[in-house]
Amino acid sequence: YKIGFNNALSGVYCLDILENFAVYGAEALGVDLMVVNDEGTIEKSISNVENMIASGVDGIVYFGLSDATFAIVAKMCADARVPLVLYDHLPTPDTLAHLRNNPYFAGAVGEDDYDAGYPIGEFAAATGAKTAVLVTGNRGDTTHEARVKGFTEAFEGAGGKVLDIAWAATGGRAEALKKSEDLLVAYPDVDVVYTTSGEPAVATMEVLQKYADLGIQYYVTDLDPPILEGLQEGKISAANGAHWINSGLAVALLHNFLEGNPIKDANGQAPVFHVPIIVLEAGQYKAYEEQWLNNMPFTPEEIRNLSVKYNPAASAESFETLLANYSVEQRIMDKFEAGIITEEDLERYGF
Amino acid sequence: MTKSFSLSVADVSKSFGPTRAVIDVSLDFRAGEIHGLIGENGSGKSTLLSMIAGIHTRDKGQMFKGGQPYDPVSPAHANEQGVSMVVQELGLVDGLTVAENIFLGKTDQFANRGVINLRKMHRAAEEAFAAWGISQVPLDVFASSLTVEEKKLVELVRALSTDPDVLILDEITAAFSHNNRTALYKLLAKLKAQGKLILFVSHNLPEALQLCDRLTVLKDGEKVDTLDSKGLTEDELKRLMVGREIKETYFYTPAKNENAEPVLVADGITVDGVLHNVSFELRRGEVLGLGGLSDSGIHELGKVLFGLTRADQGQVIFADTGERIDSLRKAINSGIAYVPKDRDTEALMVRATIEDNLCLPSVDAFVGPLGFLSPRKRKKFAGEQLEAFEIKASGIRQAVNQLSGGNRQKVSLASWLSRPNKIIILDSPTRGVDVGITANIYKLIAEVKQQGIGIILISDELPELIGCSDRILIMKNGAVARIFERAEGFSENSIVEVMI
Amino acid sequence: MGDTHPMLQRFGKRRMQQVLVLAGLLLVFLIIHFATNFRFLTGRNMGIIVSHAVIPTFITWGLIFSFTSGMIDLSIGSIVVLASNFAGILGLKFGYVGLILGGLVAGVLLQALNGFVFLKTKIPPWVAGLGMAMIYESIGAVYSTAAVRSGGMVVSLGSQLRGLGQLPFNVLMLVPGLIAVYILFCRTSIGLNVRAVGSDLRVTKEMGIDPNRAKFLSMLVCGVFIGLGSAINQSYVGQLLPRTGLTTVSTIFQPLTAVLIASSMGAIFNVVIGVVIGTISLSALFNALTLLGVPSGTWQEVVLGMLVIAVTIVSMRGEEGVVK
Amino acid sequence: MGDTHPMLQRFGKRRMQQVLVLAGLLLVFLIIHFATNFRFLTGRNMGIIVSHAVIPTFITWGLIFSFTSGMIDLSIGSIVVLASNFAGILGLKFGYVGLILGGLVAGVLLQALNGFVFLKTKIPPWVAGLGMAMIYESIGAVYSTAAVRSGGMVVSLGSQLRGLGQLPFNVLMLVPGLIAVYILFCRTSIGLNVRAVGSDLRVTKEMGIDPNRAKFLSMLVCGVFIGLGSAINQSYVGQLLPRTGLTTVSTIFQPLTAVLIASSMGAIFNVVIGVVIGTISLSALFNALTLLGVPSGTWQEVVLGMLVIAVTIVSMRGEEGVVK
Ligand SMILES: Nc1ncnc2c1ncn2[C@@H]1O[C@H](COP(=O)(O)OP(=O)(O)OP(=O)(O)O)[C@@H](O)[C@H]1O
Ligand SMILES: Nc1ncnc2c1ncn2[C@@H]1O[C@H](COP(=O)(O)OP(=O)(O)OP(=O)(O)O)[C@@H](O)[C@H]1O
Ligand SMILES: [Mg+2]
Ligand SMILES: [Mg+2]
Repeated sequence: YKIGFNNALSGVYCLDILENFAVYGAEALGVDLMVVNDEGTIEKSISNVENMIASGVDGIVYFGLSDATFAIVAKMCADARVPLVLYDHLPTPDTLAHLRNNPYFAGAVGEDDYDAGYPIGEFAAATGAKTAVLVTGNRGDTTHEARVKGFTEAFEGAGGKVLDIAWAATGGRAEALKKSEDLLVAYPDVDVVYTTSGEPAVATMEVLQKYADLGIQYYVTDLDPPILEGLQEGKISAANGAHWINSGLAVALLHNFLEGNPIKDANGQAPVFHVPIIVLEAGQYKAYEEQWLNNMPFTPEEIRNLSVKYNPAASAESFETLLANYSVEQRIMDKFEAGIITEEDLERYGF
Repeated sequence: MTKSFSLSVADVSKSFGPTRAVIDVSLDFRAGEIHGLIGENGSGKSTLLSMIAGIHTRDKGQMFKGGQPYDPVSPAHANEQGVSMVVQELGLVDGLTVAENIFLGKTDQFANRGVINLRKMHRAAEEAFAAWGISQVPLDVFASSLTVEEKKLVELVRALSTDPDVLILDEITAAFSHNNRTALYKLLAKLKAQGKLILFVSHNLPEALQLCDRLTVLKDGEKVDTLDSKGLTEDELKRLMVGREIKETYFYTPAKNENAEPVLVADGITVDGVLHNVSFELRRGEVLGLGGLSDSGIHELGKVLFGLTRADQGQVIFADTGERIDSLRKAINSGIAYVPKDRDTEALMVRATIEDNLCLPSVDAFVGPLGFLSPRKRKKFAGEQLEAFEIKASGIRQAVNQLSGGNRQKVSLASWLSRPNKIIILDSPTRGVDVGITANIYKLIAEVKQQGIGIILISDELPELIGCSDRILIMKNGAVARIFERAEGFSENSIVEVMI
Repeated sequence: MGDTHPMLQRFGKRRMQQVLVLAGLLLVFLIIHFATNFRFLTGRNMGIIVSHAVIPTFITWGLIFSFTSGMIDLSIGSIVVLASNFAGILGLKFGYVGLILGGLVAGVLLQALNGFVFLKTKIPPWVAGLGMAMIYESIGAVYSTAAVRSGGMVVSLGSQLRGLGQLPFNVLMLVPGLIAVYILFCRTSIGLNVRAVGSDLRVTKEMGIDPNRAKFLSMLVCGVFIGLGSAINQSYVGQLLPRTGLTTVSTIFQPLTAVLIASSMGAIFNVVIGVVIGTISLSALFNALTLLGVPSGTWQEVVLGMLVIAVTIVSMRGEEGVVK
Repeated sequence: MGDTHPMLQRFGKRRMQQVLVLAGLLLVFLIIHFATNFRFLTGRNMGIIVSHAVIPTFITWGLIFSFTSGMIDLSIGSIVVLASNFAGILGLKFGYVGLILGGLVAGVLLQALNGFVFLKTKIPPWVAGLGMAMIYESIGAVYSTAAVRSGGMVVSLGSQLRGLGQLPFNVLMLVPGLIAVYILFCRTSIGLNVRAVGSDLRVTKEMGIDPNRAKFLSMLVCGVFIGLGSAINQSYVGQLLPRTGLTTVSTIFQPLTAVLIASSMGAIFNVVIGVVIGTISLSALFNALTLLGVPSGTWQEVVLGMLVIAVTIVSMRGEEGVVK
């Protein structure tokens, strides 16, 4: 099979990691993955889908920059009789209901960005923190708007106050460095800093280093290597986000459909799988680096197990079980039991 | 100082696409002479000189200097070999100071390890102005703030600063006022005495006859003849240039009604620092000449009358309607036409076609029944004008920047004179135009006048003013010095006296 | 001079060149067709290609006017975002009439504002365009923030009013568009003045054309086409999220390339038609590269970048390029 | 004409204007200081402001050269990305020498390539710049994708070689930078020729200057400063991720604004110093807006957009703007 896959904007680390895991999953399943770059624009994401269909893909795994694109893309797919799976960005309930009427809609795998921000807000408030400032991505970006909203509602719900938000726009890390530094001059007494996005997070971490005397707690959503290092060195109080795996699972979900085994949820509808947002503690740095970044969190075998082609019993349950056990500890233990990692490794990882 | 050298060109040719600008010209120049080049517009004078100055490369032929093959690949290369030129167009960089302009490309002499010593450079510039007897221009201002005349002076200093054996001046006097012309003549005489060769282009035949030792006449890119100027008459020259007899130069006919009612009234016009309380009337069917020295303000006055420059005080009234002309729109809607002096930067879209240039001021005439423009009408109109003004071009689709200076001027004139006007303001209309066309323009002025149109003729050439005008208004330092009536009889001497 | 003979000849030559260019294009298309296992020249794929070209075509038509008069406007991307959203808002209230009117009104008003700023302030348009883009993007962000605050998102058409952006209506819109642009650009004094101003500002002024008026008009006309393009765009994508950080500036790239293609063929096709050929070729190019499996985001962009440069080289040959 | 008296007068006037501008700036700063509870004019905050201005200053210095010669280059953002990464790679191998050399080599080479493309192809630089930006971004994306595929990320300095980008070294770099730019721009034939070419191409040519050589040199000099800026940048941020979709174009905005500020004060301060005043004012502006609680992402950008427009208006007053 040839499966089409869109990267919303190449060069954004998290999106590239998602692409990477999709490529890995596709290889495991023995399918070709055709990757396109939408360059961050909605128009391009739609026309890319049409072009992929024209190029004869057998199915599409799609990341929607806007909820409104889901219906259009689904219609295009239905017209061309090409099945569709959504990854990462999940449709709203209304849209989902609409999509489920479409026989070529094969399901979705993603996580809720609101749920990434909310627990951190709760956690920060629970430490007794009263004030927070946020450093985040672009204004209008649904991912970051949702994370900001999640944090703010949890934190302010618990009696805290969000003093200011720096929208770090696209200037990349240099701009984020400046903005977070200016922000700390403005609010030197703040208790908590939360960043929702990899690049600003690294920048803010560096700035906070300079202001270590202020004793500010630092939280991050989105993990990339420098953040992991920061976690390990105690520069970050806690981080979530870790490694998204939805892209590869979406490929597996689509593969089932293509193999004539459309997976249905308990109500017999196209399923929506939520990937848990794993939280990484400082000590787990090594494990994460070696077992997520240098090696993938799942073996090709485990991914193949999700598809009916290799595992006749593959079903919604296979996905649910896998997701239910998706945490750092569980993964490491599973890998240990599968003989992939040794006891020595376990010790190094601090288990 | 007198090096034994001479310059010669042999069988030199140059074409621009289909235009054969210079055809097999051979000439020998002598050290210590002023050699004039004359010929109609587009006869190839500038092209020939540009090849000598290293601006253009020739297609064929050879050049020699001091007996050696002379092959300049760039103006700088020509400079190194003792040849410099003041080109016909403006030749300064606006964004550099005067001193920087003079030494651009030659600053190494003031540099220490690549860093230029500004004080040294300024001193050298001052010395150059003084040494050549040229009136000094401020050195540390941007060239953009200079007048055309001042710019030409700086260009002259720049050309002289390399101490050339051969100095080429292409229509430099056209930009000069009376006083600077006199200074230039003196300077040239001095250079000549030093044994330098001066190549000089001018459309002013008396000037050329008086100044030059020998004259070469070019026609259609070919050399007609080289003659000693001693004993030569203007009429002979004209005949050589044009190939036919030009009998009359001015076609003056008296205004129909000496006391016709005014069409345009200038009332106390003041532009700070430029014009002071200028008042006069332009009457129907008359030619009012405006004359004066370089900073007298005549050219600025033209712009004010056309609404291009806003007066700080006073007003211009269009008498028919009593409307105040304070914008270009109003001027044009009232039927005022204006042919600017500086054709390349003010009068023409040099990159556009002749057709576009000709049609633009008359656009309204080409609107078809549905309000859309008719390409056919435009083409026809442009074709007619091309013929009427004898514009030398390959067709109406040729770009204006491919025309010679004089032919550009004709396009500029044609575009304005071809529309229905009530008042025409002509600023130096014959500047850089050959005698044949000059005569045509004078004739045209006389004809237009008969239709009752009021004409303002701004000119640096006294004979032209005297030959065409019913009245001559002489300005001095931005104010009206005196208005001469034709009735009292114009005399060059009395006018010059008022001017100075 | 100028007898009809050479003109006739020239006319014949031009016709032949037109045929040659089109034949060449067809040949390239055929080669791609074979190279892509006969997936390229199918009716359906052609439909996709043309329909991807519709919105850029409208925007490019608009840009011909502003470009020609020297008003390079890097803020059009942000204007499209605002105009599309406005079209969506009015569209949800008043149906298709609202959609189109919304796009038009916003397009014209914002371009008028730009025109005003560019002309009154005499700022080099490309600089002012960046400034305006920043302001418009921020307005979009304010709107989006407000929408998020109140629990929603920026306007989304859902499944309503989506016809205009789909086949066949979007492609049909090209016909009246083409006629309107042709007449405006080539056969009215607006177009003539715009072209004159673009050719030589100073002189045009002294010839009695009010250059500011001509430039302003060119911005308004540009606004009309950008507005129409935005309305179709909103219908096509359903929802357009405002972006900040000058990311909208890249929108100009494709129309710009199309203008360049058009003026590189200026001697052969009228620029108005050249634009259509340009936008369709570009859309075909992306389509073909995708069909051929060239990865987008990297190599496709390298191809496009080099195409821009190649096409500009050709278009600079002629004296009178649209882009300066 | 031209006796020395008025010249002296002018000189005195200029000095007074300089004092006035600086006094005005100080007054504004004082007001902000009071409005922000005395957080603005602290030693530490001043250090922050100046150190935020260092990298834009270097880039802007470079841009003065290319802008003046008419080579507006929208690809500098993508060049900074590549040059920073290259500096990082060499830096990890050869220490500070590698860092600086890496930035310099990449900056100069890429600007040379741009210069070559701009000049050989005669494409309007702002168009070609977009094309080159697209190509450079793609190269960055290829590199970054390769790095991610092999489980890593693009080069990161970690905690090494970070001194150059930090106080006081980054600010100290401004001093030799300022001197070098001043001499190059105002007192060498390179600068003189660049200014001449930018002002009047035809005449400069007739004066015997090879304009292409001058323009190419201006690109090389620009490359030197962009390269230095990139090296400092890499040291400052540690790691720079390549982006696609022409998102790097926005990098030019702040340096452009600084150039505008500089040329708006062209009659008062030498443009080289004006640039420093410009970048520091901008950095102070953002800092102050944040201290004052103006929301970023919306209103801060509106302020910047309007500032660009306001400053350009002023800078257009003078005869000789750098930006055309
Ligand atoms: N981890 C993620 N999960 C889902 N979507 C994401 C993620 N990161 C980025 N995106 C999406 O990618 C697009 C571009 O992201 P943006 O430009 O904000 O990058 P960024 O701020 O550097 O973020 P990040 O740190 O996540 O890379 C956004 O539309 C956003 O929705
Ligand atoms: N750059 C050019 N491109 C094309 N044709 C040119 C160019 N320069 C000059 N010509 C043509 O060459 C011929 C000679 O022009 P040239 O400028 O030498 O004439 P001229 O004698 O100096 O005229 P004038 O007295 O009007 O200055 C003219 O027909 C002109 O159209
Ligand atoms: Mg993100
Ligand atoms: Mg000449």
